[in-house]
Amino acid sequence: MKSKDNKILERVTIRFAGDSGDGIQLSGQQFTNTTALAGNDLSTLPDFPAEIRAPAGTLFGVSGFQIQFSSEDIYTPGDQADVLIAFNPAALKASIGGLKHNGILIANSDAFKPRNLKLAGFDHNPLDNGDLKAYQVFSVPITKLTREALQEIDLTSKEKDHSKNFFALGITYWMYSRSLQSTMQWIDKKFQFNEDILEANKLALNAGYNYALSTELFATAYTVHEVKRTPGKYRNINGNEALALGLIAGAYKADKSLFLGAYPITPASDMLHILSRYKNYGVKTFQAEDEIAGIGAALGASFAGDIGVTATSGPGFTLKSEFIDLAVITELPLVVIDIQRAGPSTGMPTKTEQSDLLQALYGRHGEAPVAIVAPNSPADCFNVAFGAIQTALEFNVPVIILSDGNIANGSEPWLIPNTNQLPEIKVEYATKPDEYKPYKRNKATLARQMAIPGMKGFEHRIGGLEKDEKGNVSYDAENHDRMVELRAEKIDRIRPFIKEPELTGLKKGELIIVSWGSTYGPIYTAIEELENQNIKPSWLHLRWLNPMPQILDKVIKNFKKVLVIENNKGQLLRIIRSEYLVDAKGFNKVTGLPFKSIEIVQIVKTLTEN
Amino acid sequence: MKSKDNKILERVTIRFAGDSGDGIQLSGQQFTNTTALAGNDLSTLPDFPAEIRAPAGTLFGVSGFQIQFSSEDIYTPGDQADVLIAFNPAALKASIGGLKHNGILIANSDAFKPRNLKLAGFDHNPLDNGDLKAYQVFSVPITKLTREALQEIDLTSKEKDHSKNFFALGITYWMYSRSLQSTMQWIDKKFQFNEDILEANKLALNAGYNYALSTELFATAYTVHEVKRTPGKYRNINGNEALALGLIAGAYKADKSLFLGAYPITPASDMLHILSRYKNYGVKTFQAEDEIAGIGAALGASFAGDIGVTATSGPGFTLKSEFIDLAVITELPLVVIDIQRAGPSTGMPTKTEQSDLLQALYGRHGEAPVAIVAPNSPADCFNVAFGAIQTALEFNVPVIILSDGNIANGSEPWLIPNTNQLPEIKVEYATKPDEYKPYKRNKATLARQMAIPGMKGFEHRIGGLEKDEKGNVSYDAENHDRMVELRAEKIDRIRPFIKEPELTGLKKGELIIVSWGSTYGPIYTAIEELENQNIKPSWLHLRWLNPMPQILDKVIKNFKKVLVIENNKGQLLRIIRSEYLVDAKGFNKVTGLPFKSIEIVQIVKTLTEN
Amino acid sequence: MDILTKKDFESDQEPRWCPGCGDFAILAQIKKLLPDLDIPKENFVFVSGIGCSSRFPYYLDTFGFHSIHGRAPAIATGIKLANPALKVFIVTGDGDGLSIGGNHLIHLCRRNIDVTVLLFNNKIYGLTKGQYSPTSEKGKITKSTPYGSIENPFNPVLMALSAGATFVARSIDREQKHLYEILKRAAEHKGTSFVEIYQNCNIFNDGAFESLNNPDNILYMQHGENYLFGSNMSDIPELPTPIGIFRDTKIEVYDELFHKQINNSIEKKGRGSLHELLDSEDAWLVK
Amino acid sequence: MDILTKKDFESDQEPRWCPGCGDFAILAQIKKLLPDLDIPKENFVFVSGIGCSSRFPYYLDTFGFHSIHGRAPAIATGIKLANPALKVFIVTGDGDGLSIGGNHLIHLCRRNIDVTVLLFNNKIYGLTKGQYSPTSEKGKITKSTPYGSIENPFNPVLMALSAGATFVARSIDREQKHLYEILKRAAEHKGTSFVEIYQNCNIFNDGAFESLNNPDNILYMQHGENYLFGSNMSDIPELPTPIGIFRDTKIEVYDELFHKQINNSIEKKGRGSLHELLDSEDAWLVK
Ligand SMILES: Cc1ncc(C[n+]2csc(CCOP(=O)(O)OP(=O)(O)O)c2C)c(N)n1
Ligand SMILES: Cc1ncc(C[n+]2csc(CCOP(=O)(O)OP(=O)(O)O)c2C)c(N)n1
Ligand code: SF4
Ligand code: SF4
Ligand SMILES: [Mg+2]
Ligand SMILES: [Mg+2]
Repeated sequence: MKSKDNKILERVTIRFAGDSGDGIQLSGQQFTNTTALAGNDLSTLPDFPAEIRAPAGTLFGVSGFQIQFSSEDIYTPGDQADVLIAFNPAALKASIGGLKHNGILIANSDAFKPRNLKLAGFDHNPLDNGDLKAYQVFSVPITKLTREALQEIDLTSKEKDHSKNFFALGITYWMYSRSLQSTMQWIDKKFQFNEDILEANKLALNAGYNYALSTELFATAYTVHEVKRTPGKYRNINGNEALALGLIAGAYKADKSLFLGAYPITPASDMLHILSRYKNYGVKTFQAEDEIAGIGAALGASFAGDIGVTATSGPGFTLKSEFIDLAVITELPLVVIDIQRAGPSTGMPTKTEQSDLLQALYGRHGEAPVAIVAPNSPADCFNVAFGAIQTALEFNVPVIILSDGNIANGSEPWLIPNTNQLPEIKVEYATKPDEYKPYKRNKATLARQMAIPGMKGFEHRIGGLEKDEKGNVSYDAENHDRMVELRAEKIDRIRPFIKEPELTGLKKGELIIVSWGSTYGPIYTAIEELENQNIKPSWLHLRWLNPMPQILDKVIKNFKKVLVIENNKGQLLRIIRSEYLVDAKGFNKVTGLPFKSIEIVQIVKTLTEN
Repeated sequence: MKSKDNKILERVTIRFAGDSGDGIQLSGQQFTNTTALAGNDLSTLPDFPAEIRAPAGTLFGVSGFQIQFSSEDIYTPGDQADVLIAFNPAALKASIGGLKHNGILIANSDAFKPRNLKLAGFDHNPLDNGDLKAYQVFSVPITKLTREALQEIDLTSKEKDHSKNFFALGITYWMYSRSLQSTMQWIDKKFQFNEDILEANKLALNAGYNYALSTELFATAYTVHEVKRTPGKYRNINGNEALALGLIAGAYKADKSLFLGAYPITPASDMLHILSRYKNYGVKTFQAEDEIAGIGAALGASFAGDIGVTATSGPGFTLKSEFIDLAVITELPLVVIDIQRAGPSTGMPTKTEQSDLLQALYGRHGEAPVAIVAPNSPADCFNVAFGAIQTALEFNVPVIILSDGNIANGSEPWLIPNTNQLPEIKVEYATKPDEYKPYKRNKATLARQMAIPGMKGFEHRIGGLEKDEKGNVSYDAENHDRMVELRAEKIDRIRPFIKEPELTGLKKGELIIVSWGSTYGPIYTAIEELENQNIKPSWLHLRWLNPMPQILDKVIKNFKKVLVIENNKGQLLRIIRSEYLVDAKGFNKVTGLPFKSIEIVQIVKTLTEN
Repeated sequence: MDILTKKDFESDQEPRWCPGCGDFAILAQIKKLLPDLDIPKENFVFVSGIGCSSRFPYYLDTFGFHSIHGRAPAIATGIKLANPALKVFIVTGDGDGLSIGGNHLIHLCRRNIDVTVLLFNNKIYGLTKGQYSPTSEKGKITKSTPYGSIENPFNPVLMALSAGATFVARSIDREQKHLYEILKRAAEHKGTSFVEIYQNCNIFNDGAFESLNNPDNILYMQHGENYLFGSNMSDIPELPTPIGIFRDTKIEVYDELFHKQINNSIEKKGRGSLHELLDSEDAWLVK
Repeated sequence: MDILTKKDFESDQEPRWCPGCGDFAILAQIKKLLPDLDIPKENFVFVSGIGCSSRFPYYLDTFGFHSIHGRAPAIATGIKLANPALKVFIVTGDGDGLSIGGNHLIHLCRRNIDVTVLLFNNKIYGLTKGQYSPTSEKGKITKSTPYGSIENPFNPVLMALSAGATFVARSIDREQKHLYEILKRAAEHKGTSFVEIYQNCNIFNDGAFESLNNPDNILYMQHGENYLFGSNMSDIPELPTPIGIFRDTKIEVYDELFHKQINNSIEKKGRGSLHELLDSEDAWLVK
């Protein structure tokens, strides 16, 4: 490397943006892996276009990938980008609003042709006139340079153009003083059966790197130092992967087979894809004819001794309600995963939202309480899934996991847990056939006595009609009232078994923020920023939404103001107001996008100023 | 009639109870009609057994019918019966708890045979020993007497036994100084094609009457005078009938065809049965393959210019959620009727409950507000259904009607409205093809501009993906947030158009009761009783649950205590607490049975005493 | 294994069907059949939906799941995939299995999951007190069709055949011997076995199968033969109604293939350990 | 009536399918067909579910309803019963129509409601990026079946025939003339007409119908003839795939019977008035 300036930075956000066909997600993934290996903390957010393949060059077709990396702990993929790599005019148009003032724009100038400009709605070339004065613009003829670098390779021009994302990646690797090694290895493996493409991609990566190095395009390269971390082995993981691993680990520790019954739906389909690859872990996956059959099969599997799981998103979650009701009354263990997306109805399937909370709580006929838990980041999904399995099996209840599109596709480094430190999950079965009563309960947990088909002498019937303790159908008035109460109390009994959330800040004061799920990152970051400005709101981020943690009850009345921050129109807000009778206010946004931490900084400042 | 004592009573409650095969519902219906013609106010509650035909003589098979009638206005079928007619031991066992101290028990002594006694769980004959001391017991060999009365008729004994309900009815007609005429006419018509049975039933009715008259079994006959009423034409009507008529009348006034898409389910099936008979009113009924197809067809019909309605109960309501979501985002008029029953899951299908309120409010993914309205009595269903059609069509929203088993099957006299006084319902269509934008809104109601297939020049597409004003698919962040807000505001805009509920009692005070739906009758009665005791809580009974009435906001904070009475575990309660931040308490019961007014009297007294 | 008798399969619940209902006759044959199948009692599971017929599991002392309307095939699939050693029966009605549950049923047949389906066809909705069903004849007057139904009925046997069930048969509630034989063959079949049982609902559709009291109106198919029918088989009113076995073939069974994939994978890669599960090629060490 | 051209049916939305997708070819034929049907433009309604194929209505300037997954037949039924003058098309996929929506589809066919169903069969879930569908071949490796699918596919034509559709046909996206002819016959049919269209998904299942590039592998059935097939028709891999019309019969149409009952009732009883509606024989007068 030429000895140019090399500046140390604490944190950087880069955004790759281009057509769905431009290999954006792949570039992002490679940059992420390399960054992880370099020891930075990081957080990513892929941003898929609405449609599978919108017409090339249109705004609908823009695919994005944003990563923030840092030598400090970070919790979001960044509010605004320091660097934007735009592969075409539409990508520029869609993403420029997210680039910092004076940020670096690297544009593939070859793609700024009249047709593309028109498709993106430009009436002139923004690279050519003063439109982009606010940024440091680097027009790079990436297509041309890539083709030149691949002159010797026996591929068509069109095929060669597929390597241009590696050229761009090479530039970024130089900028941030990255090693090419990990991506080179990945290319070696991925394309082992196609030598030409393998070579092409490697050449392009090198060419991009050398181009940046030799042209002195950029005055400086940057270094982001390693973050200080708990020692251990780390891997980068996204939310759906972490959920899958948590489920498998939970089933493993319970000595149960994991059974997934599911029907594909964005952004939950990956749960099915991932789990179907773990057959040698005894994981069973069943792609059902619809969401109803998916959860039905999962419930049947639970009845027969597996731990049944189903995974879906909004519309599919709605369809599963009748079966969740059945799981409530039959008191069978079941895990229902809802990866929330923007609704109502089909809504905006690739966009994130937190608007299924009230549905999870109340979306069933009759009084049908269930346990509900929500992860706060991609890596957190592991623990949440593990805990859901544990709770479902120890209490014989359905547990709903509320993740969302933001968490599902976002990724971050994860400290791989020590497998010995994961708790064993104790599943109790009835032991005395003569005394067996299906609805006799454990005194502590109120879990009913389980016996599964194949257990001699324990033959019994369960079902959706109200039952008495012996498991017989009962229309008795008092019995029904009692069973309704027992089912509710069982959820309350979970409370002592779960970890209370930690309160950030003081137990008393002007303002407390209450939140849940994927807003964790932006709020965490905002609170750091506010602290710099000497504003110190307290903050409670909930993991379990049902039962609610005890601490809320204790602290919430100690604050003058309660602010509930959610990507919906005030759902947890309603619960908080109703439970604690505090005049909580909501900070809400349903734009299909996560909060920016700056938005939270601002609202808190407004609220604390007067 | 012999000139015996004839005592005047203000109100009487009679309960008929027997095997499903004993013709209990028929006797009850006849007693009701005769009572209505006699000019009493009345309220009835049929109480069906759990199963279609449980084994004869068992407790599961007991069918009941209770009627209260009075010379004053009444609002419930009575807490406790003055008279119980028990056709067999199981009926006695199941119903005796509901007979007043010193009440009259008329038992068919012929049915108190060892086998029946055992089936009912008696180890001795309760008519023979002192068990029933607390009551005035009349053992009547009804079977034997009926057979004797029918000696001349050419029927088998088994067939003759089918007439014994008419014998019993005859006894009650004598007791309450009733005319036999209306039932005689009914028999003439009903059995016109079966002379023997016709004769048998008439003979039995007469025989019962004469038996009571001549045996001097009862010391007194009673008279309940006519109630003073608004002049007009009255008919007796149950909740499902009144809903059906309200829907037809609404469609009529909107100049629309009524389209019902439904799938049978207890206790909503009658909606389909009733409406399918009104074909000459242009009513369309479609029995779908399931609840989803039922609502889907209704929504399709609304899109094409009919007014679509679907009717169901708990499990079916849950299944319709995804389509209600679609109706919310496409902003089409639709009426969804949920006749609530005891849940969760299949629960106790023939029993009543009010536990689907939160599901109606929140049981959908995404932010998907709908209008919700609940009738408070059988006759009230007419206005509620009419109003639901009106609201659905004037705002282009789905409206949910929450009735319940209690209202659906209960009946009361109804003042037939003057058809001219029913309002016209104005349905607006777009008029200018060139300017047509499907999501352009009416300034007052925010209703979107409608155009239906067949309207030339208005071709357009709607669907479940988020749309912009022009009706094109939009993933725009701000557009989504705005559309979510508009859909919510549209529901708020309904508020000025609906009648505010009337406050009973003072605007300020110690205690206010808040309630909705079928608890109206028992609470009304309790308040009357409390007034006698000089206790005067205020009371607000809600008709619209979404939007909530303005008056609540104004008065609810003026009371020290707020009591929310519901047949669930506190659903409206949560809303009240969350909306108004008052420490409301719930009085709740989920036993499958309506409240008794005495229960309400007691809780109010407890709350007001200290 | 214990020697089982009919009595072993009697539950302590008295059947709650109307006196005279055809369901009793079917229950009697099943109670007779189960001990003859050489299967441990605890390995039987009866799954049902909702309807008069779906109350069936309560009256047998086996494991049972009385589920929700139309969804028994989904539950049964999960049960069978969780534990392939179980002998799983689905009991369903013409409404439960062909109206709301039609899709689950045809997908079950298509997959050839090893369960036995008993469809009690009384051509009516019994439990909800008498609406027409997808097997009711056109013109039928019921509570929901006061002017007569205008729908063409499904032929359940044809649907099961088209969907791919590998054993398909039909019998009649009161033909006790025939019913027993068919049920036995169905229960012993590997793969989805489907039996349509004509069942009299003497309350809401009495006499629906009266014409079959006349043996001339029945065509008894010989067991073991595979009859070939056109797509209109048995819908032709002039011809006798075929009773017996329509198909009896053996192809790969879903649940076996399902577990074979798992076992193959374990054989090839070794049973996964928790440690391997969590580790990753791309992991890095922080010291 | 105005004379319509292809252009009249072009909406202002650019189709958002992958370049090369078979859906374009089908859209082209439909745009060509509509003006040829002699139906006023405002009387066309296209209803769809969810899937790549189900985006179809957005690209036609007719009334359209892009609904929810699998439920288009229910909506279409309501539309047709509300206004029988409308010409209703359902556009669905192999997942939308045969997986989640299978039940609605067979009940539509059974009732013989007068709508035209176009099932775009690409043997894959396109929109959710490549899982196997109920028409995917056994052994298929997809995102959700990394070890190969273990399910037997449905034959959509056979299902439609068994369910009772009165017009059943099959064509191929790129066989433009054949497709046009079939679509025309289907659209002109009274009653449920069902057309399976083999459609190439060049992204997730490219070449699924490649073998049909060789004309030897296709059996063109002559229009108008009614071929009789056994229940395994076209599933026999050695035989050529039949293309064309499998059934074309006329029986009473549901929506006509539906309105006939209403009209008969009005004729017989007179159109009901509001006054009669609310009144009752059992009413009494209070003065
Ligand atoms: C989701 C749902 N929809 C509707 C019902 C009401 N329901 C119960 S059984 C039944 C039909 C029963 O018919 P069938 O399956 O033929 O059984 P049968 O009673 O005739 O044996 C219906 C519609 C229900 N319980 N759940
Ligand atoms: C209730 C529901 N479940 C699942 C989905 C996700 N989903 C959308 S389209 C689709 C399948 C599409 O396959 P197909 O019908 O064959 O259409 P194609 O995309 O292949 O044209 C699925 C599973 C959804 N939108 N809604
Ligand atoms: S209603 Fe019919 S099917 Fe149901 S139990 Fe009675 S006779 Fe049997
Ligand atoms: S994914 Fe397949 S079916 Fe969907 S648009 Fe692309 S090519 Fe067509
Ligand atoms: Mg039936
Ligand atoms: Mg497809």
